[in-house]
Amino acid sequence: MTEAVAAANEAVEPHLPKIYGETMAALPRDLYIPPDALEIYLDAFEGPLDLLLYLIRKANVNILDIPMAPLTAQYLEYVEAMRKTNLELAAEYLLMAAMLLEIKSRMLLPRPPKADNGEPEDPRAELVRRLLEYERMKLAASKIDELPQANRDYEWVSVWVTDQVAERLPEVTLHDLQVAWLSLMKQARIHAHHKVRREELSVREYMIAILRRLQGRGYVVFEDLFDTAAGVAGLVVSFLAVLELAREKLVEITQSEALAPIYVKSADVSDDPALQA
Amino acid sequence: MIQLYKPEDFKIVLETALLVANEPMPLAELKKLFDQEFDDDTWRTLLDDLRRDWANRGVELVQLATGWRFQTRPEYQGFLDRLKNERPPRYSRAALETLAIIAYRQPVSRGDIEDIRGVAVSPNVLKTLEARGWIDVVGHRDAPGRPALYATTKKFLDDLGLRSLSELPPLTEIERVMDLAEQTKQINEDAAPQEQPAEAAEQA
Amino acid sequence: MIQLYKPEDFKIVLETALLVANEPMPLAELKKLFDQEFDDDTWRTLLDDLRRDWANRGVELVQLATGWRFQTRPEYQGFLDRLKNERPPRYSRAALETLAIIAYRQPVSRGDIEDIRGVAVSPNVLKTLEARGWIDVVGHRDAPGRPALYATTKKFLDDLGLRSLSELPPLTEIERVMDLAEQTKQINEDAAPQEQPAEAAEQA
Repeated sequence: MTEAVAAANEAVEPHLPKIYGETMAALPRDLYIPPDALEIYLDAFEGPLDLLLYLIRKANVNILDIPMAPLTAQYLEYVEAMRKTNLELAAEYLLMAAMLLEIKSRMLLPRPPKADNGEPEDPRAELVRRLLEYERMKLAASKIDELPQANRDYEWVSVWVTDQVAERLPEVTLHDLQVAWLSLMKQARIHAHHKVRREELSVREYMIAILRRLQGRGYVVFEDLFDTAAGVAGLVVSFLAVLELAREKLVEITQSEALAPIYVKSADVSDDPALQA
Repeated sequence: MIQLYKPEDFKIVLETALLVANEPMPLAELKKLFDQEFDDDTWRTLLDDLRRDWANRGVELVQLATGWRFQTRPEYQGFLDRLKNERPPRYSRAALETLAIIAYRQPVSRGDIEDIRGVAVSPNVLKTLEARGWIDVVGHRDAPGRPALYATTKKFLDDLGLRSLSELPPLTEIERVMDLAEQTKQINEDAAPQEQPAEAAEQA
Repeated sequence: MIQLYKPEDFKIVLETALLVANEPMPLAELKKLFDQEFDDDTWRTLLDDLRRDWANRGVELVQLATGWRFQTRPEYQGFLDRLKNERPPRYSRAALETLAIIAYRQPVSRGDIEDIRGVAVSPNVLKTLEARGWIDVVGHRDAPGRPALYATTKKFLDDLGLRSLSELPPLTEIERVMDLAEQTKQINEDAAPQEQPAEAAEQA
């Protein structure tokens, strides 16, 4: 298949790049680069280290024991092919080519023993270190890519908040009320014309309850204003509340004769059903 | 991708899509979710079913002009507001004092409030408190002009966490605090008079 | 505001707050929801309970680097993608390798990245990752040109569902070439890259 395509290409494409006198179709088979796909493969490598790794992996050799001669040769063939199609990319590849050639030449020479421990230094050591680090990062990159990613593999939940529906109301605490009352009393003391009475709030509460009960009802029998379930204390407070309401002229209490039913009526004329149309 | 078999499976996908949607989802859009084609009645049943599932939660499924979406129930707004850093709005001093007078002296007319405060009460203050549902008119005084009498409501107690009016801070204690403040003031004129009572009141 | 009595009531408020949150909610933030103060064990119970409630749904409650958040399960993404007009772009190998180097070797300069990759790093790659909020400049190396030092952000952890950098996939110890050749082959032949993460997540 590859050869067929290559042959066809050769037929219609007279300026196919040539390497060492041979057309691209004759590239080493282990590179597996169909000539028509060369540009795609050029882009497929992320750089000289990536290409080197590919060549090492393809040859299935130990990265710690790189056969420099064949690797360098393959690499140069590739760079040559690349140089002819994509000059821009070539600089880094050429730098690597120079490094490979340098390592290869040093391998041919006897290795000088290291000064400290006498162990001979392998000229490939630095290259291997870089290759291993790059390979580690390359694998890590693909592992990171496999992690589920927000907006790609899952979505954040963010439900609409109906902000505009509920108006934010001021919060009032008991402390606020205390402070407000305190400042009022201060003013009252300064003006000294308003006497602040001390009294039980529970009486006030019953007063309001009775007023609400009388609302819109006209005369109500006195006994009906008392809730016997409230207990003795409740009854006493209710009674005090009615007296206070009468004193403040908020209710009218009537009794036609002694021992007759006592009626209580709101002093508010609008509460008199008889007066309402 | 997981396989959908039961109606429940479809509902879960629908719920998920609606929970992450950035805007109301028209039915036509939701239909893209499934390979299977359902008629509008089936869709309606599915959506109604989902809405019922959320009936007692802080979020509800609603149908708007532009489609379906999940949104918070206004009753839960108060809690969500606590997560915002902005400070809650506050009532004016006039509103707070008016509220305090109504709470401690109910039933009172506007005239009573003005007597105690020594200044006119803006109708807006009473309207605000009435709109909040904290005060209402419980009657009218049998006097010239038949002034309305204001009292606090059950909602006022609920909102302030009180079971009855008698749980309001007793006035006697407030007065004691004030006496203390005045004594302190006499002793040390430099003391900040606003600070002291507030602190003492908190301890009370 | 509604009153909370039963643990269920508190859970509903908590659920609502987490459903509407625009970002992961730290526990300290969630604590603002309630007047009542609960100890951390109670909070943990409440959150675990809520997480269990959502066990068989399309959405799950997860704890990330910066807090708690509801997110969809990857198994459901296939359905959600049907509602999207465009698929999210996959990052180029250059971008992914740059990201991996920053993640595992941070803080690193652009020069460090170029040393490891053996090629120049396009400024666009760094810009893309910065725009995503996944990396930022944490300082400058005290060297000629004072190069910027990059590190990954909390958002990077959050978006990848990690609670800390230590949860990143461990680096492969490359010793024997055979094993690695297999691994590399698998990665290169990874025909359906969208399927893999879902499967991996299911196993996790």
